[in-house]
Amino acid sequence: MLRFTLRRLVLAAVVGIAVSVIAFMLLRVSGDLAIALAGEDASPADVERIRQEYGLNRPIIAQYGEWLWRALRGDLGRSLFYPESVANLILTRLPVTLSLAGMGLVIAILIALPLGIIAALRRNTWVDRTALGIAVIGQAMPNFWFGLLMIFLFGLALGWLPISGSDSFAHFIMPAITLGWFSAPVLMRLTRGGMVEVMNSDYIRTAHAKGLPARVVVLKHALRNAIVPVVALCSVQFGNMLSGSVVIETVFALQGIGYLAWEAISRRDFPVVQGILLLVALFYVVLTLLADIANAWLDPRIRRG
Amino acid sequence: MLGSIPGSGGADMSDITLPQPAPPAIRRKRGRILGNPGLVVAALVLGLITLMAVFAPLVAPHDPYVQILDDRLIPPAFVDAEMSDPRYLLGTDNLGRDYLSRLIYGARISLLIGLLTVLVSGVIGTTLGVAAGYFGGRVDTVVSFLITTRLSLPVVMVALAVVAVAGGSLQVVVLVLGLLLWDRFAVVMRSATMQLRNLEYVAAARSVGCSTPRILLGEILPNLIPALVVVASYEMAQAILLEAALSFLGLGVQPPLPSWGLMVAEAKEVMLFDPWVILLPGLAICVLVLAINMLGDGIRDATAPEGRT
Amino acid sequence: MRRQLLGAMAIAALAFGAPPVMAQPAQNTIRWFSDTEPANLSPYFNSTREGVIFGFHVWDAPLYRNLQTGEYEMHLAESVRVVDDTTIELRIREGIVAHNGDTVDARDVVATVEFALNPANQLTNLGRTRWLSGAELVDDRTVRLRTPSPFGPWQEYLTTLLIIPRASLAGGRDGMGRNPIGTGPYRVAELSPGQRIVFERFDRYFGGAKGKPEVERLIFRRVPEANTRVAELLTGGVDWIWRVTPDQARNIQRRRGVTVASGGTVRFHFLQMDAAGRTGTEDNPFRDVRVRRAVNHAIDRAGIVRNLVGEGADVLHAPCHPDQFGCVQDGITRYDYNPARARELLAEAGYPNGFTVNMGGYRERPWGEAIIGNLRAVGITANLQWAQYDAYQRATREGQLRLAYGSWGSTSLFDVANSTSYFFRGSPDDLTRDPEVMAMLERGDNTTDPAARREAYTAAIRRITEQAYWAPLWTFPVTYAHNSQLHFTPTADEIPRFYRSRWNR
Amino acid sequence: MSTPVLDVRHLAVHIPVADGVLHAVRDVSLTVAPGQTLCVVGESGCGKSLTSLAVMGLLPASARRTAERMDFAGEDLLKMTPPRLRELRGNRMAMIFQEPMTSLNPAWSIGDQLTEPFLRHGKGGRRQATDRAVQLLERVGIAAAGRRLGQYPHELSGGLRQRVMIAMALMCGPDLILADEPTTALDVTIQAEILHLLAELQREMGMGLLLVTHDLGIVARVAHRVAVMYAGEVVESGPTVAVFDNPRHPYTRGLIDCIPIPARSRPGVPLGTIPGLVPNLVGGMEGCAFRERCAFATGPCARAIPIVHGDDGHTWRCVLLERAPSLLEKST
Repeated sequence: MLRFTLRRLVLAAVVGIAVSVIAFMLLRVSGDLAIALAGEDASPADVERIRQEYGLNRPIIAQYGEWLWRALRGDLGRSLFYPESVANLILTRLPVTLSLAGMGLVIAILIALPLGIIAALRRNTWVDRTALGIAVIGQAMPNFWFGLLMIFLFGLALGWLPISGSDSFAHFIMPAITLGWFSAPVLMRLTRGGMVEVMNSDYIRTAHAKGLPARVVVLKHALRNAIVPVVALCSVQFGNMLSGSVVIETVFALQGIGYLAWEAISRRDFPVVQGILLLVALFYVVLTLLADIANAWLDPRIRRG
Repeated sequence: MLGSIPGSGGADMSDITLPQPAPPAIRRKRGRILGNPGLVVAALVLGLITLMAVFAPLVAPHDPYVQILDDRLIPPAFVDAEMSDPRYLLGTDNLGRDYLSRLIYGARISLLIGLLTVLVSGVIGTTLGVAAGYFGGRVDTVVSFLITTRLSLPVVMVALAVVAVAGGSLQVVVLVLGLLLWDRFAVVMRSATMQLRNLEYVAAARSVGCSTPRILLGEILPNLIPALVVVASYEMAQAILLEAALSFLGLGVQPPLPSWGLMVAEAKEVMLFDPWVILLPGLAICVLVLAINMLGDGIRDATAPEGRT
Repeated sequence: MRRQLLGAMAIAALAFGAPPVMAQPAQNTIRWFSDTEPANLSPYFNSTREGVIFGFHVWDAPLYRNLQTGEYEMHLAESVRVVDDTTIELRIREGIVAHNGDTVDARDVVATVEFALNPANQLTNLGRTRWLSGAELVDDRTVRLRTPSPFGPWQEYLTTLLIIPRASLAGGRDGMGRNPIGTGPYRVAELSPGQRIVFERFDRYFGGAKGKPEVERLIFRRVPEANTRVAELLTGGVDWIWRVTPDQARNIQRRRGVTVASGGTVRFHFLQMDAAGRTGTEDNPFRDVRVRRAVNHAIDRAGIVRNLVGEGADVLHAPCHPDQFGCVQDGITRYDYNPARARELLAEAGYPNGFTVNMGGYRERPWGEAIIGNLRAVGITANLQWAQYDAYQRATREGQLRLAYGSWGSTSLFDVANSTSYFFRGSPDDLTRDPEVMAMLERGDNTTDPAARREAYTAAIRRITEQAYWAPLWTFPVTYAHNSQLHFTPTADEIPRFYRSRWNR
Repeated sequence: MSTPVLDVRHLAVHIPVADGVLHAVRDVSLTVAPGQTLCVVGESGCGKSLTSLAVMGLLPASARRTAERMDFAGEDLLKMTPPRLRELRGNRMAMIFQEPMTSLNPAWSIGDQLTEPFLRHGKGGRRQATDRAVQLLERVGIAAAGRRLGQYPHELSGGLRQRVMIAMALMCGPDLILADEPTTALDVTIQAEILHLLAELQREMGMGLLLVTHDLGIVARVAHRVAVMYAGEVVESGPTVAVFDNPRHPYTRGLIDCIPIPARSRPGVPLGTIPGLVPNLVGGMEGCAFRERCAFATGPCARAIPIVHGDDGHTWRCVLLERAPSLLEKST
């Protein structure tokens, strides 16, 4: 197990470097950071002076080298716009995105698992098709469009839920539903497929032969086996939700990593963008590692293998 | 099914032979396709949208680009009969352009983006996947590294960065999405190729001395088509949704080109008080993406029920 | 009245079902939302419009421009004396106290100017001090400001020179960003970036030209999505929002308890055409004055203003904002909306069936599309190249854009020196580079005698409009929407004065 | 005679398939007396497994079950409510399946799966359940039973797993055990052990045992009574001795010819074989299904065949008047 994890960490490091190079080049090739810093209505003379003072006219390789050298020593540098270090900036914004992604995942599971199980038990009936329909609609809707409609309906027309901001739990309900419903179909299909396969297996027939109530047969015996791949997928979905929250956070005015990334990209705050991309890459590697570990732990054949 | 029983010795068999209906395999497969309503409906909807897109000039009542500023935001009849205008069946957008025509022309852009993106990502993903699956070894590790790097780059963020750089245009959006959505192709093709490679008939072809390209094209690729089509349908849906998200953030296709994603973004301004403007393109995207997904599901069930991706 | 299906439901629900919007919050507080938030609150390290507003509320400048009369009144400074062409002496008022209790006097003025001029501090907003070359302390209450050359609009610039207390300057960029300290009517009580910023009334404020604020607390929060802001207003989640689109304004107006008002800004929109040939001289249609005049005739500015830009906007005829000093309106060449004339001119210029050109743009995209629609009607096919502000600006400055749909706020300065001169005195943003115009504008900028300045600017503007170097479009209004019980008067410089607002009792 | 543990009359099972309705079980009647072993024997595909599943009510969802009577210890299984049936299963009647490798849940430990029926049917607390499990594991011949409880199915061999299945079936001391080819998947050496174990336990606990198998050797050694099934029907049944010594149905006679009986079959002489294949049971079926492979088939075989009752419950379904001659004797 150790060798396996070690290899993954090396891979992660190399991936992190690759990601940072791509991001760095992308942003520098893009618009002009000096102009972005000077802002609208600033004169060319001002822009040139800022370019000088921020050392933006040095060759890209030198600037990347400097960033990388400091990053390796754990210093992700400072935001060019915010009066804070990148690390601090990300840490203050992370809880919002984590809770959004977390609640999104919970909602995805709450939609996907029951629907998946019911669809599997009532295979190829109208129940199966409607369940699949409900889930697939989630994936077909543009999430910002769905978010705006929800604001319109629940926020404005009915006034049940707060519309923007991230102060209380209620603020996360609509964004989480928008985010969660999008990942529900993938989870649902996997659950359904898994359950269909497991329900036909011999040990389920044995469970019935033991006179166990249907609830126990389905939830204890069947689901316990069908859930293994779903757990692995959940961690990958959690990763997607982290990076996919850009649009949701813009619509619901949540001050999370997603919105920070969008803001940093649009004004070329490259240290922040670098920091976030590294964070997402790190999350991805950690989450896939978690998925493997979960797989091993959940499936005794691998755990004791 | 069992063949008919051969005449055995002893008593005369004329009146004792047993009925032996044995339907050919083809009829059974077509049954599975027709039997699946989802697939049929999806194919119909997709066909309709494609026809609408191809014959847009004939079908659309007005020129989607002509704007009459005084005819702004006229609601369609089903929303507000009084204020509606018979010339504009689905009303007009915030620049006074006929909304139905823009939806029809918009189909073109969305389908185009979907198809071209899938073409680009399909080619990249399949070549990498098949190469990794077939050759294995170092090629496989390199491709796996590429996949992991791609997967750790968040799609939306990278799309934003690139499009913010190169400015949103159809070519840029397609290229960006194409370069970002190839990972699932690679993963699926890699595992499918690996399975195929170990099958006897591939080994047989190699032993007969076929050249590697002939094996790849002749033996492996044809068998990958079903899985390829299924992945293609998901990624096409994904591309259309991503284009809409990019347009929402102001970086998608450039106006006045009518893409559904852009129309949703433009309708955002007036959403609170003219909600129908944002509903129509949003629904259009929903229907198209739903049809594509269901088509993908249908094909997967019909061709390789066990090959669930 | 328009009764849309869903729209109706929403409005009906609001009128009856939703919580009453108009309950005025108990404590004397104004909650206001906007779409952007300055990353660093210090006025020298951000150049967002919201940053300018915070600047007025947390800091003070030597002079203050009286919005009604346009006169420059004494504020931080007690008296101002022009020593010679390049020296201005300020006498700082007694008893100015900073939010942290320190006394503020001439020493802080010198410290601020020296901090701003020192490259090591990496300022990003240089507009406030660019016109200065240094500052000398005469005594604790007197300071002499040096300018590199005689500077016409010095009074206007003195209203933007915000003075930072010495202790705060010591904290540098990050110190000032994390813990902003000023002398202004409000002090920053809570600063959690991304969440909210809370300002509290500063009781020991000296008042001066701004007067004593009535409202105790201001709560600012960034909400990027326009609809979300309007929705919050209609459900009582916020007391004041701005940049409401004309369509939203028309609908909000019908709601009880909400007041919609539009105010002017110093911002205006325009089309810049590459008359100088920076994008190449052959087959560049804009080198021909007839083509430029055709473009001016092609655009239905009145129609776009009426339908899209909205109330509070006026059609623009000169390359400057009418409220700015020197922006003459009589004797200039005006172009009416006349597509037929436009096609004639194009034919005369050798483009009977028009031409294709890329048009750059970075804000107010629907209005850009409307312009493209108008141009298409006369045969000019303009492909919109939408980009972020910095990518757009780099393209214009590197001479890649032949047609640019631009916007200019002249940093809220009411002087042509910061608009017409900025675009026509040969800077990288000048796509005209007409030597005659450049000479006239230079003369206008470098004399302190108002009459001479006005005469020079008039000549320059007349030539620019006659040569149709630009297609001036419209002024840029800003529409406010706020709780009716809040007494708020819009201003002409896109800077809301909350210290002048109060809740009606 | 005391009431039989299991009394089935004219059971039929139909399963709709792509090309029509498969009449897998057409007419099966059998009884299991307490403390007795009934062996159901026949080629694969004759419906013997489906019969046992029908009794337990574990038929696949699409299958339809009809019977004139199906009683378990006097209680009618046909009209029984699902909750009542669930109370019986694993408690009063238990089943052992053919495939030990897949019949145990890979995700739960042996101990957990063993104690489950015991606790479910309220036989006692967790303490007693574990003790009972250890005691039964030792009884079925598994060494260090205590340690086994913590292990997982994938850590045991096929033979061991089948022993666990047997122990699991016995947890609640059932009145009837249905064993569906319990040894088919095991290698020969372990088969005999498992069967002797089943026979001993059956005698010791006085249970009824319905043993489904296709191995006549087993039937001879273990069964008190035997029922021979062919193409969904019981073609002959009765006391083992009577059926083996005096087979009245040509199919039974053919099966017996296939067994190398130490005393009777001479080395070098080929054992008997039955030509042809089992008929396709989709769609209707008239008369004796074996007629196409029966050396003695005549006209009447095509029409309905009455059941002939011999002495001591020995019945068969054939028109032949006297004892069917052995093909072996005929050919030499």
